[in-house]
Amino acid sequence: MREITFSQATLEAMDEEMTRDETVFVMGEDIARQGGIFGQFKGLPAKFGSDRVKDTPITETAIVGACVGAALAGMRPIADMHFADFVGVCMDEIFNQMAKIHYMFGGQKTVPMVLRAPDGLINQAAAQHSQSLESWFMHVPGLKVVIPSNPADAKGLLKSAIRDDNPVIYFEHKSLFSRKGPVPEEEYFTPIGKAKVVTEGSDVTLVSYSLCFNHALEAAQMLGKEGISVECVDLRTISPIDKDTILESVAKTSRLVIAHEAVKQGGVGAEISAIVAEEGIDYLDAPIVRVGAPFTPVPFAKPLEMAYRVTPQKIADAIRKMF
Amino acid sequence: MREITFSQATLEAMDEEMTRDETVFVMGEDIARQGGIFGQFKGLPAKFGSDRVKDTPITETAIVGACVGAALAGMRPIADMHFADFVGVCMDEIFNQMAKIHYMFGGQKTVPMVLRAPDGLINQAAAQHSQSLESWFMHVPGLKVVIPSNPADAKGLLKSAIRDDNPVIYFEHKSLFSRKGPVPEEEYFTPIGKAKVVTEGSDVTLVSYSLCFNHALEAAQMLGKEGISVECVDLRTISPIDKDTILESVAKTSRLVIAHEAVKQGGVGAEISAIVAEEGIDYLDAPIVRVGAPFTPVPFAKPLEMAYRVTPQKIADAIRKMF
Amino acid sequence: MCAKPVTKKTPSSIKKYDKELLNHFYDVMSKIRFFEQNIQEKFLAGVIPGFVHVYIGEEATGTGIMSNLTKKDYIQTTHRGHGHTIAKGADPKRMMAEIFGKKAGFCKGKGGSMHIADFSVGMLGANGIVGGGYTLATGSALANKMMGKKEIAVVFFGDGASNRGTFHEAANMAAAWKLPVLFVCENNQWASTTPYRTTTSVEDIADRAQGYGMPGVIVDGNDVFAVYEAAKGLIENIRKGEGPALLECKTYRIGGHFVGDPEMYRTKEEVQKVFTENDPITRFETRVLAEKVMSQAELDEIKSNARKIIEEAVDFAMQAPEPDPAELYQDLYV
Amino acid sequence: MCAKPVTKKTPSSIKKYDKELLNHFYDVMSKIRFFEQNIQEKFLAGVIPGFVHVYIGEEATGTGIMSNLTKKDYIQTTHRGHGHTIAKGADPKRMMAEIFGKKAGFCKGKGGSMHIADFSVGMLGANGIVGGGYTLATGSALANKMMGKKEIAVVFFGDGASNRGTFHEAANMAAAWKLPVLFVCENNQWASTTPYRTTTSVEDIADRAQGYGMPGVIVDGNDVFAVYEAAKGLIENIRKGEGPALLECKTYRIGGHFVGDPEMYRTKEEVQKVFTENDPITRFETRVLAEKVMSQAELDEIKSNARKIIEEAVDFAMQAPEPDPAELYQDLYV
Ligand SMILES: Cc1ncc(C[n+]2csc(CCOP(=O)(O)OP(=O)(O)O)c2C)c(N)n1
Ligand SMILES: Cc1ncc(C[n+]2csc(CCOP(=O)(O)OP(=O)(O)O)c2C)c(N)n1
Ligand SMILES: [Mg+2]
Ligand SMILES: [Mg+2]
Repeated sequence: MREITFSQATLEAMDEEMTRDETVFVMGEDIARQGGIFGQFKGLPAKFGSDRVKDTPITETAIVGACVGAALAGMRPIADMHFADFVGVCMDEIFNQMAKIHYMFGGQKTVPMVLRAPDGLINQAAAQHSQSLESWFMHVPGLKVVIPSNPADAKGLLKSAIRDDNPVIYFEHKSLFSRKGPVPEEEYFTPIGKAKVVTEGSDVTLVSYSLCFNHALEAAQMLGKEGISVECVDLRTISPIDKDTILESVAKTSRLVIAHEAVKQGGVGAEISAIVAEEGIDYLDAPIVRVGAPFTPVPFAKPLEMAYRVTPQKIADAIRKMF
Repeated sequence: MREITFSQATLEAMDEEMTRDETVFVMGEDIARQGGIFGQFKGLPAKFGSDRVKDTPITETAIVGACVGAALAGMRPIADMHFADFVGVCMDEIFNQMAKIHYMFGGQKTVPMVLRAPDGLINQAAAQHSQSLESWFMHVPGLKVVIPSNPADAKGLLKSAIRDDNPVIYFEHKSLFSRKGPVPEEEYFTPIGKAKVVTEGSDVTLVSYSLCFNHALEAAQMLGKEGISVECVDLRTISPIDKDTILESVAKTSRLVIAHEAVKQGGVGAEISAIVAEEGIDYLDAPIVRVGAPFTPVPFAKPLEMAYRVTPQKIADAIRKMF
Repeated sequence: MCAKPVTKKTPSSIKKYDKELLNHFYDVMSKIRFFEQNIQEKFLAGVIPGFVHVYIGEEATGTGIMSNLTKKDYIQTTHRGHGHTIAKGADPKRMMAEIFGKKAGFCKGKGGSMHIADFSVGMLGANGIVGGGYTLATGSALANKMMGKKEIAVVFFGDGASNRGTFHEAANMAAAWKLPVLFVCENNQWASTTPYRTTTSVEDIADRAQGYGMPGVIVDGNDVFAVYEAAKGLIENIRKGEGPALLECKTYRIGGHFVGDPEMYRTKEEVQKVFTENDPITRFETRVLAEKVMSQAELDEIKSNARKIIEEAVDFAMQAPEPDPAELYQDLYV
Repeated sequence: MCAKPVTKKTPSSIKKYDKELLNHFYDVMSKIRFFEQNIQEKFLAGVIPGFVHVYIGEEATGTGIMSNLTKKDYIQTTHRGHGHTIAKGADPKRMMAEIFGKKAGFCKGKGGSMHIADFSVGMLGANGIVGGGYTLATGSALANKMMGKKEIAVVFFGDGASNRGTFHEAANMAAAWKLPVLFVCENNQWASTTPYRTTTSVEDIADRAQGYGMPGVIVDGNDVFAVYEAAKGLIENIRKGEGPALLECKTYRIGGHFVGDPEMYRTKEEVQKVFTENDPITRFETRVLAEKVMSQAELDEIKSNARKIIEEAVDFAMQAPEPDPAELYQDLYV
């Protein structure tokens, strides 16, 4: 299969959906004139015009709020958050408006919009440009939250998100944009709400997502050589969470490790662990282990950031200790 | 011991600390002229003047941001959030500024401020005035998060929060303000970071906090009559979380239930469950059960809100099923 | 740019108004007043729960503005949104049912007073978040512009709400992109317990229009004719594609902030004075009679019809069934 | 209120300036320029990581304003904050060390370029959040007022940042409470890749001052004398307790948005023209020589001294040890 970058994969998704449906448009800061910091909007303005690929003022509140309003009036907007770290600016619009309108108004109108949010660590960008905040949004009823780990899912999930009539937050890791991977030429959709068992294994289930899932695969490879067979599950959707796939895998392996780049306390790993402790505890032969960032803001200096990062080694170490 | 309301208890804490330390002041919407919606600021303006009990514009962003700035300049501000539901408006100020400044600037300056946030269900206030959002903040390094369940802790925790040099979010349940309870006359502090075993029991550990902890006590009482001995742990602080008290209790009872008013998915219960699944799984004789709100916004109509609420009955039912 | 906001005067004569419009003004204002009075009564009797904010004394503003709109135009309203909703043409029965928490309500009882919406008449939602509507209205206007529609979006907000950052972000975006939005400030002098001048840095909120390069107009919000004319002029220009405008309606909140408010922050005399001298409904009656464009009999008939409709709405709401608990789980996702 | 913002002209003569101040202007501007040039070079050589935004071309603004402040006055700066930090008196060695991620940096290497702070000189922080500083500065000013101090707070922000809601909330609060804050807009024409007029609804951002009842002043931000005088007048009034003011400095961002920016959104000619005709340092040199208030020899000496200090700072930073990984866990709580 042809290989394209994560960034190109999202571009294809945008291009296909914007071609198909006139009501799809995208707005955000500095996305048009230069095609986005990660090249993820390159060429779209030329093809669809600056009306459908809009450079906005630096006003995240207005960007998200206006997308909600446009969705109410019949469009299917995509908002670009520039960096996921800025979601705090428009948090009210996200959880009190975008997420609640459909329910609060008794189902009168859905809010078919997508919020693209580039997150995670890149280039020592420090405390305010490196965060992984996805777990907050799994605590917000009314939202769907997806988070691909590779170009194929990036395209398939973005297409599904754009077609979904519910509001979807689409986290995309900044360090993934330039990575290549196989992406089918023909049209396809990655289903929202479905995790994927990427490599089968028998000794331990390793659930992860986003960039960190790639670390998980590396860890699994190392461990494979040491005789530990790791089943790698790519969560792909954080909410609604795919309990069944996780529970089935744990039923098979009897061990569970969850790894993510976000700080461990209060992270997505806690929810996954709690689901299994609630619905699958009898499957377990060992404690459930979570690997996440230490409980500090992201530091700037190299040695500190290296110590902070969740790496394939740290994941592998955590698993080795279980045996 | 004398009994006073939760609201009065917080008033005493404010009064004592404002008397003792000139740099303590409070600002928020509609707190001065009428003493706060829940009477929690009554009399303070008369005693300390409108300079130290400030009615602000309706600008949560500026309220929290200005408190951060005032803290940087040597004051010890208290911000009142009016309703915790509005934290989204100032979320950026909370997690990117207030929480990070001390760390990000290499320890140059702490941010000694308290954010008071009345939360929870009251009077069918519906989707945007009823939320319990505490779990988000346990995922933010640099914050402390406390959440009293009764007047004595309300006073003791608020005094501790005001004296703490770190930023503290103080959640206070709207339905607790008018509740009475014993409060010592002499000065005391409730330590931040310490959970409390309120009633000892041998069959199951029930961890809860805030209003819901009172439901937990009720549930325990019902169950006691049925021969199930419940150990009730009042968490009191959500971050830093008191692992030791929880683990010790579970070591004793071998069963764990967590109950909170917030929606279950991604709630504080997930973290507690995950801690025990990670560090105390061998103590367990049963799955860890979480009782939380269903995954929807808070509905308005009575029958819906009743169905939504976490009640003593629901907690008791969940526990009964374990035996 | 430096353009002092214009103060739009009341028309010197109201003879030019056709009967239908005069009737409509009185009908809508009367319905709002009765609606709100019934709400107050039922709330104080313990029949209505939640937080309820009434629009008594501000009827002329919503009525005057909405009389320039069709059902295809959009509005975003606030926690104090019953008046706007009635003026936009929503069925009082279903509104009342919503406020009572009944299944027949616009939101099936899920929303209540602070979250009424009726998409069928372009009322895209009340909002429990003060200042939550600006950006939504801006977005709806953007959608209309992109789709080549001529309809506009109107967002209502209070003096207190005028200080929220969302105002600034939405006003700037709307003006930079020339979107069809009318920003309507209902300056009722109070933001909950707070006199607006203690927390708002300008006397006239319309002064802020200049900072976005948009027209700012001030009008007596208790004079339905003045409001109607002021809005008409601005809306015509907005429909032509000239971009957003800001209209400040000076009015007064006769009721407490919420029903049940002890109102310890102001005197009864202050309120009574406005009610006696500046009630928008009384002013309308006095003027139409003085200029002989309506008769007392006509007024009485409209009023009693309005009363009847609202009383029927109350009966409907009282008798309507509550939602079934199982509905809790509906309407979350599609 | 309707007061067109005043445009403050450059002083007709600079003979009145004492030598010390002239030297100071040139010293600070030169240090900033050298500092930023070294940063660019080291970043492009791959020695400095992260996102770095330089202040080249805007030196006159920070220098002119900070020359009116003492170390006890507070400033809040932005992602483009090196210039302000140097002008406020912070040690270039420790700044450079921070940007290199070294333990000797002001933040022990935890912050980097976007998060420098030096509380010892009243520099209360750069900010990676555009528009994050307004409310913080307002709060610091509030604290000063409450404590009876005469010191003020100054917040710097860009043309792009001027549209953030935080501007509105802080400006209103500061004005309503008459707090000692100076809002300084550095209008450098660009917000990242976006020409400010495409997203900002007014030509002069100072126009927005009227909406808060505060004075608005426009000045040529590339003329250190004009900036100094404009700020001086406003700051004197602020210190007297007259409340906040807004100063818009018209300048130009000569460098890319960040170091390494491909700058595909503007022409090289546009930038070169400003650099040739309107470089604030060249303008200073030309004028002081023309008015004979400084000699070429004096200029050369100051410049070479500045260069030396910055080169020493680079050496210091290059050689300084990195933080120990264990420090990751320090400075979180006390
Ligand atoms: C973001 C937010 N902050 C605070 C509140 C609480 N609150 C509800 S109404 C109100 C006063 C609003 O005043 P104004 O905007 O003048 O509208 P009015 O009530 O006078 O119609 C306040 C503070 C809220 N609902 N949302
Ligand atoms: C809240 C927020 N939104 C967006 C960004 C990304 N960003 C960083 S700098 C910048 C442009 C700022 O422009 P301006 O305010 O004019 O300052 P300048 O860079 O020109 O000095 C943007 C969009 C950010 N850091 N924070
Ligand atoms: Mg008001
Ligand atoms: Mg700029």
